[in-house]
Amino acid sequence: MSQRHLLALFNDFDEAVAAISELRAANIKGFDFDDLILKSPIEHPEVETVLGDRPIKVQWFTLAGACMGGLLAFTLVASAQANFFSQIKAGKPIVPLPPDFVLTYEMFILGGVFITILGFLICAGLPAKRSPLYSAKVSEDQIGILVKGDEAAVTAFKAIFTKHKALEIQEEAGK
Amino acid sequence: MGKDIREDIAWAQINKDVLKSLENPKKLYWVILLIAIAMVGVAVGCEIYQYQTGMGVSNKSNSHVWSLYIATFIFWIGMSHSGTLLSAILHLMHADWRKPIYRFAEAMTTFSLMTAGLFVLVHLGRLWMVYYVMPYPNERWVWPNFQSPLVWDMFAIATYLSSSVIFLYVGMIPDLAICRDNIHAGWRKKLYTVLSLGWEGTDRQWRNFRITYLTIACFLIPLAVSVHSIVASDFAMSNMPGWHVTSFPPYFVAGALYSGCAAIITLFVILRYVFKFEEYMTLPIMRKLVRLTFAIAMVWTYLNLIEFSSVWYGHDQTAKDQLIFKATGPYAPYFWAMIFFGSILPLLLAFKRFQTHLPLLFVVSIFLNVGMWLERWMIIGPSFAHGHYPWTWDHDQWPSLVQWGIVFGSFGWFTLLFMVFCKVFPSVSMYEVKEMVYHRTLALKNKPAVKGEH
Amino acid sequence: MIENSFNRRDFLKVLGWGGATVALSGCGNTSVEDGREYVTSYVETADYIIPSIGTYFNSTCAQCDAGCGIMGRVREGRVLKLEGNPDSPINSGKMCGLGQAGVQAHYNPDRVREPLLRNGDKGEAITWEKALQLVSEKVASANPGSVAFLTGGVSGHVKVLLKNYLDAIGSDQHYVYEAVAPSVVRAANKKAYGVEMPRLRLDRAKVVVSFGADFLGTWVSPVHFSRQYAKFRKGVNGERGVLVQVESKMTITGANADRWLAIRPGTEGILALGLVNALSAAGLTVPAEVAAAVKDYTLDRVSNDTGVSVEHIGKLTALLKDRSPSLVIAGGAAEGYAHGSQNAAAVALLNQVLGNVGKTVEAPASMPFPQMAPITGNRSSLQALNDSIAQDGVKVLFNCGANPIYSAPASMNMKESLKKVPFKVAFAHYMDETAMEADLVLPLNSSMEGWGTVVPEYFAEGAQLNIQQPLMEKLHPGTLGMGDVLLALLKQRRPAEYSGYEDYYAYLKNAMVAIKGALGGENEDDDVFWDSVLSQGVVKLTSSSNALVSSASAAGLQLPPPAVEDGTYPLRLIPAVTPNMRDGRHANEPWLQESPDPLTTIVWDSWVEMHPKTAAKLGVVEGDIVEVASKNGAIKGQVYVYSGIHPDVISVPLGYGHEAMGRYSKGVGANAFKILDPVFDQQTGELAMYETRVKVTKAGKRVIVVKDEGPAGGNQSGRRIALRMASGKVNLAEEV
Amino acid sequence: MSITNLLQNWSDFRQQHPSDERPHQEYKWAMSIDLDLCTGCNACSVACYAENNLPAVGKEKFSHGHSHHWLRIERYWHNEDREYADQGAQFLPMMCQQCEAAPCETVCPVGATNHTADGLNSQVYNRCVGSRYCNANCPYKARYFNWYDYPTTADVWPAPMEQQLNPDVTVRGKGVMEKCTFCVQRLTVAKSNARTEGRSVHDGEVQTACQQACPTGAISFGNLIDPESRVAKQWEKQQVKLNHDKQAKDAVHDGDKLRGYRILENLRTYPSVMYLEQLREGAI
Amino acid sequence: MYRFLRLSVLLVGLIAAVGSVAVHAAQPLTTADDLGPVVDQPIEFPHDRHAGDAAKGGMQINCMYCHTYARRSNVAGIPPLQKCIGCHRSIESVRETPRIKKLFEYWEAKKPVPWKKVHDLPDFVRFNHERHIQRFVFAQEKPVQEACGYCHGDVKTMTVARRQKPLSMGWCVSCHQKDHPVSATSTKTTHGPNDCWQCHK
Repeated sequence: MSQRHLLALFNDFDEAVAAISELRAANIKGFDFDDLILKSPIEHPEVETVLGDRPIKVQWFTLAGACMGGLLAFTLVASAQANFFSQIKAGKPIVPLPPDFVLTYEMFILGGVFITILGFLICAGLPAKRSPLYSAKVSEDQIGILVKGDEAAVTAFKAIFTKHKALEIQEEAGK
Repeated sequence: MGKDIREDIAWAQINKDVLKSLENPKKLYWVILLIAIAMVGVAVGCEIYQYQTGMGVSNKSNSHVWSLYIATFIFWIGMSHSGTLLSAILHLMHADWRKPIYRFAEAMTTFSLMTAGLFVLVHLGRLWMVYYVMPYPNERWVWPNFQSPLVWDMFAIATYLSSSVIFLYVGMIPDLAICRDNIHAGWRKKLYTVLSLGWEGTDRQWRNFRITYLTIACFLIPLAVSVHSIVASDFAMSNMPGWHVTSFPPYFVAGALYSGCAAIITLFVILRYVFKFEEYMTLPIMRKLVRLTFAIAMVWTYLNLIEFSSVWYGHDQTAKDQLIFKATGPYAPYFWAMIFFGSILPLLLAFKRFQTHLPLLFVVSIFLNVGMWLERWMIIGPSFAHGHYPWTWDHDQWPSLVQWGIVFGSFGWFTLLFMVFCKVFPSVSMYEVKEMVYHRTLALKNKPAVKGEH
Repeated sequence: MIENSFNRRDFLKVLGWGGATVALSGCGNTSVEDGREYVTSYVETADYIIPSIGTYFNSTCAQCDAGCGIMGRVREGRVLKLEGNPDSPINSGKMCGLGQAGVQAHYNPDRVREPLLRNGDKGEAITWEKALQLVSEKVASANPGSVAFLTGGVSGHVKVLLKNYLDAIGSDQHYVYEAVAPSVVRAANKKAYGVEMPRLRLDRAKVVVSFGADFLGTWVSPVHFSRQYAKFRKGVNGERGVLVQVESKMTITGANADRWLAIRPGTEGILALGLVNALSAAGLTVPAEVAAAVKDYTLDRVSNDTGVSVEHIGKLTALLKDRSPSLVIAGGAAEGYAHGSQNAAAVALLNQVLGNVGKTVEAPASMPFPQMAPITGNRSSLQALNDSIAQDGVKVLFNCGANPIYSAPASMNMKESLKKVPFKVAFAHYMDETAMEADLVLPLNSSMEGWGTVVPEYFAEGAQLNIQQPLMEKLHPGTLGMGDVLLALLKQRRPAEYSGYEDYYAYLKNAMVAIKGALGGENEDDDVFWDSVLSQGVVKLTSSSNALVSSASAAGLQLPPPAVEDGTYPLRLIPAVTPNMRDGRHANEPWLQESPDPLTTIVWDSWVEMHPKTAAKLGVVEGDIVEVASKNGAIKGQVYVYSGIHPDVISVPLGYGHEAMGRYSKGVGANAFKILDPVFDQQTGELAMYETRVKVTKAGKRVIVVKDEGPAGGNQSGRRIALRMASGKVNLAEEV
Repeated sequence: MSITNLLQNWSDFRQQHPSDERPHQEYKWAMSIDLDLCTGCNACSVACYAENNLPAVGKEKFSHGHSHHWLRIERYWHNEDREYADQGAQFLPMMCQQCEAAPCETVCPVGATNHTADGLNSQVYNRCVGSRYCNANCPYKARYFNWYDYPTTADVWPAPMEQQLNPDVTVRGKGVMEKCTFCVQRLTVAKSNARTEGRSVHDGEVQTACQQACPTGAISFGNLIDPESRVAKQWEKQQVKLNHDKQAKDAVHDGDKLRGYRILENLRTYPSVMYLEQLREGAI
Repeated sequence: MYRFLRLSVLLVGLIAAVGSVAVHAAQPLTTADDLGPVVDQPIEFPHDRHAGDAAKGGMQINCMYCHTYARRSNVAGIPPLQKCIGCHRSIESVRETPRIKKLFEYWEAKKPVPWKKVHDLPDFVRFNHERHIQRFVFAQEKPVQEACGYCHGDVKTMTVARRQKPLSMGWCVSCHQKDHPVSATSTKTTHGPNDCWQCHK
């Protein structure tokens, strides 16, 4: 059964939220609430209350990256210092801890930052192809709600969107 | 007192205003760009000459092995710190006034780091062997010396540069999407399309974006502090009198923030004028910035005094001799100029009427940076001239034109990068200004009665 | 050590020297570079020549007349470095910087490489055959008596050949000139002790008082005296020797003295006699005649005349009386005056009074082969040449090892004088000022390429004969040894006697083998003897020595009162002989130019040294360019101010200011020889070097003096770097 | 470089130096210089030029502080405002002090300078990138930088002068730091010869160029480990301990009978060169 | 939806793979017959003829018979022309071959043969043949050709020698790192020196 996308644009954020709550409550057949995507020009953390629990996992990447970076740095640096050419320098030990900790620290951060970014790209699904329906307005000042549902659900969507003063409703062409 | 950003400004207007700065440049832009290129040309010429002839043409000596290159290196590293400060710390503290100005501050961070990095290369006697410093498995089976503060520097700066580029870029993704949506042809379109990674402002993207941005900001603050304290360790770890001082790392960090803030003021004035950003880079923001600068100036002055007095009061006669030499010897004019520009001149910033006087601030901020540059030179020059070993003192060693040429050119290089950035990327964060406006509107809605000055 | 089967002279025939791979790019980013360089490849070789291992050959240093034994390190056919020959009694394996720089004389890029014949202003390269032919013609066409040789100090077999050549042509005109030589002291010593230069035993003395003899730096045999100085300082039973230096301008010896006494110039003799008087008053037995002669030299008068404080004279008297034996030496600063002979005689008298003769002043060994003994040079000989030229007595002049146009005072007008000689031949190493004027320039081998024997001017122990042998193949095929040239010339004159010798080497070997009995090889096979001589480098000769005159006599001692100040020329000029430059003949060796002067640390330039008081009076500071003008000329130089000089005196180093010679010396500094006043020692007729009166005026802008010391000067700013303590606190006998 | 190596030899890698527990094994090259014998004649310095391929840089470059004398003679005055320098000067030969804990070593980014097993401070020219940090950190300023490419500079080694260059010592190109090596090329040869004969180097078997030239024998050089060597005896006699930064004798008030000291010892560099104080007679 | 997870994993994997290849490539232990360039020598000297196995027509001359300096000097050296002639004077059978004729031409002109270095280390490296020969040939009693061959390759099969080993620093170290017995009979082992100045001058 083919699915269709529908994008509604709102001027007012509150209306958009209301639309979402209604979509959720309406329990439309052929529409999975998780397929609803909110698009906004700025971040709206408030919307989470209506969108439900969508977990963030970036911080685990950060933790892993930082630990790995630090650990790897220390091991690599220390074992590089302890190679065959290990030479005494200025009476300091071959594997001197303060310098190694400095490097560990730096690499801890670098690992953290890099893997965080990796995590961000993975979790946010970036880089991504553009979704089937997108309006440049969304990056300007309007709120967009993108839903995906069976042909049958389209009318229900439209009704809800119109009710909440959607400025525009775009439909996927063809198919 | 100028007006602050209007809460009722149309978001579309924000887009329009900022995107205008990306439009075809005017004549003045080209003039500046050409001047910058010419400056870089001078520096490249000097460097080629130095590379082929030998480091001797920069007129350093065996007792005076470092000079302006390292001083300017620290200067640029220092300059880079305020971008991070403004952006990361104020972001964590939810100080929303940072929003219109942090983007160019971060760009400044990145570009001054890129400038600083060049000085490391310019400074090397055997530039063509620079890869020896990199830790990579090689056919010689040897590694760099991880004990050396220079290697820490390399790690720290590489980390800082990559992290701040990432920070700058991540923070720019939503704006790049705006650019992508509004520019419809040419290489820019492709560029923005690629760089915006298909950003659509979905809730999932925003959610992860928020946490990522916050995390990197958290990382950047200790990183920035560590970078400049490691640069300070280049000196503090050594046994040179006048360098071997415990207060060097914080002193360097304070100095870095100070020169960075001063540079932000300078660029603020320039951008506000050139791109007509009066609407966003407002005077109240400037006032906050100036107050911040003043505070840091005083911290710096304090640390400077601490350094001097600990040398003076301590029992290391060698360091004391050197301090006296700095203040009375051939370097005295520069030393006192540094004190004047660094500690006396910023007192002007304490006066309310000067805090929004842009022409004055422009001039003062440039002088503050001159002072801060002198500070770095005063760390290098006189120390080498008057070290541990009296026989090798060397009071007559002044940098040659080659050195000045390269230092001069570095400003051109920075300007060049910055100018190009301003035309290619939005130098005011559109989505965050929108956020700022949105939150203020919300606040107004909720508590209409309170309407303070800021 | 040398194999007979192997031709000694070919030992260095290596595949070019390029085969030895001169590494000029040692620090490139190079890895393995196959097939680009050549392997060191020999045709034949001796067992002891191993690639990459240095072989040492003994020879003799030719940088000055002291005759130190050297070992040249030879590797892959190149001589790399000179080291002292431990078997040479003169230097016992040690060397000075001047000697070390010998390799730079050898490898110098400015050496003359082929015979040059004057053609207008230019030299035209000709072959040796043609050159010798020309010489032969010129000599033949001249009146036999009008052929003259002007040389520096010569000794050994070259001297013999030279003598024979002059005999062969029937001339007696051999002039030996050295610009800086202790000729007055020699003459005075001859009078006082009966020998020109007694053997000085610093190592036995407990006190050494030197009247301006820079024996650690430049005087007679500095390396030998430095060896002795070390023993003197360590002392017998740990009693450290005390050195007192009396002079108007500090020398390096003065810089090492326990007490450096700045004396009014020219009053050295007065102080010496004053000391005699004081010693006599202190109870030392002094012959009545002497005591009577010196009784006018009271403490106050002497102090007044010399500027040395009564306290120091007293202390010095006590020291000399208490610590015996002592040694008093008269050197350049004492002899350089019109009454220089008197000064030197007064100093000798002091030695005799102190009873040092026979203890620390010993009779020198005599040379058993007087025909090889060195002829020492002086300036009056040059004067004689000048006179001879003026009387048209010189038609052909050979010049070797002397550079009078550079080093004779302007008043002698040597350049013009030499122009009168129709044919001048210069044996030259460099195109120096005198060679530039020559009609024919014959390039000589360096001392590292040629054969020779050298008799040192000052014997450290017994008499000795030094061997000079090649340390490498000739660098330039167009050069020849002095011995070879003389031999060739002699072959023209006395073919019967000399045509049997293929070259100077053959002559030398033959001559040495002929006297092997006297050289301690009477029982040896000729070749064995010869090889052992070559491998030792030094042949010790059995010799006798005569007793010295030890009785003191003040007869004929006439010391003038201190000189009166000249209003127009208020200052005295001391032309300083520095350890690096000496008389300037090695000015083209860059190591010596780059080696800082020990006292001022100045490099690559000359300077005008003065006391802070003088500087204040003249209103100048360090780096000011001043003009130093005497009646005979003026030079310019940078001022250096320090307190190692008497305020009545300024000093300019000798050896700089060459107008020719080469890239490292030409135009560096100013030539102080030029402005010396023609004042002569009354007894010997030698130039009184320290008698020049000058005035100093500011001339030009201030420059930064290029020197090694930093702005702190000799100040340590309270840091514990160079420490000093009183000698009484240390027991040297306990030290290792 | 493996983690097992790291773990197994951890205590070795954590060893501080110099320490009593782990002295040098076979050789510890050291020097002592008697300042009472040094006459400042510069023979050592010129010998060093000859041995170690040092360029004579010329006046212009010398004036810019680009001199290359690995061994320089310093001349100090002790005449505090007296009219004459009437106690003479004090000469001090200063070269790399081959510190046991050399400040230059830690700071080199590429590890071009290290402490060798023989107690020398090595400088590997080809590893050097020319950051000059080592000299910045050297309290004695005994390191010299190749500010120009001397091998190709006019009049530094014009033909045939380059033939004098010692093939045992690298000719340094531009941008490289260099310093006194204690004539390591000679030490290597001596050690190799001794090794072939199955012994260790005798005292006096190897001399540095400066020691060899010094006319007064002010410089002695040898193996500090060998108790029979002159240097070891001198150090012992003067009660100067290699691994102390404050000598016990300095605390004793009447300890001034000993004149051995090391320069700037308080910086904890543990130099390998001991100087003996200059003496001056009080009776005159 | 999480397809970019794959991309990232791929990226990480790629970096790791490249890295490990790099590390592996950095093990400079490769040897190859044609590692060094062909060096044109004035006389095409047949090492195989002189040192090769008897079975293959060689004369099995000890390397150090000609390269006599190896045991007592830094360099192995080239024999003086004298030495070549010493033997070849009495070997009439090959006297008229072009190479020997050339050899005698040099001898008669008293000119050394300009042999080129085949194993030429950079000028800042000090390699001591004596130490290696003393250790491996005299102390450990290894066959000469094996000991020399470790660095010089299988010279006895070549005519003009050609470099077969990398002679890079890491290559040197790969052997220095190993524990070698101090003598043929001893069980005590030591590794090569790791001191910079041992090899860098």
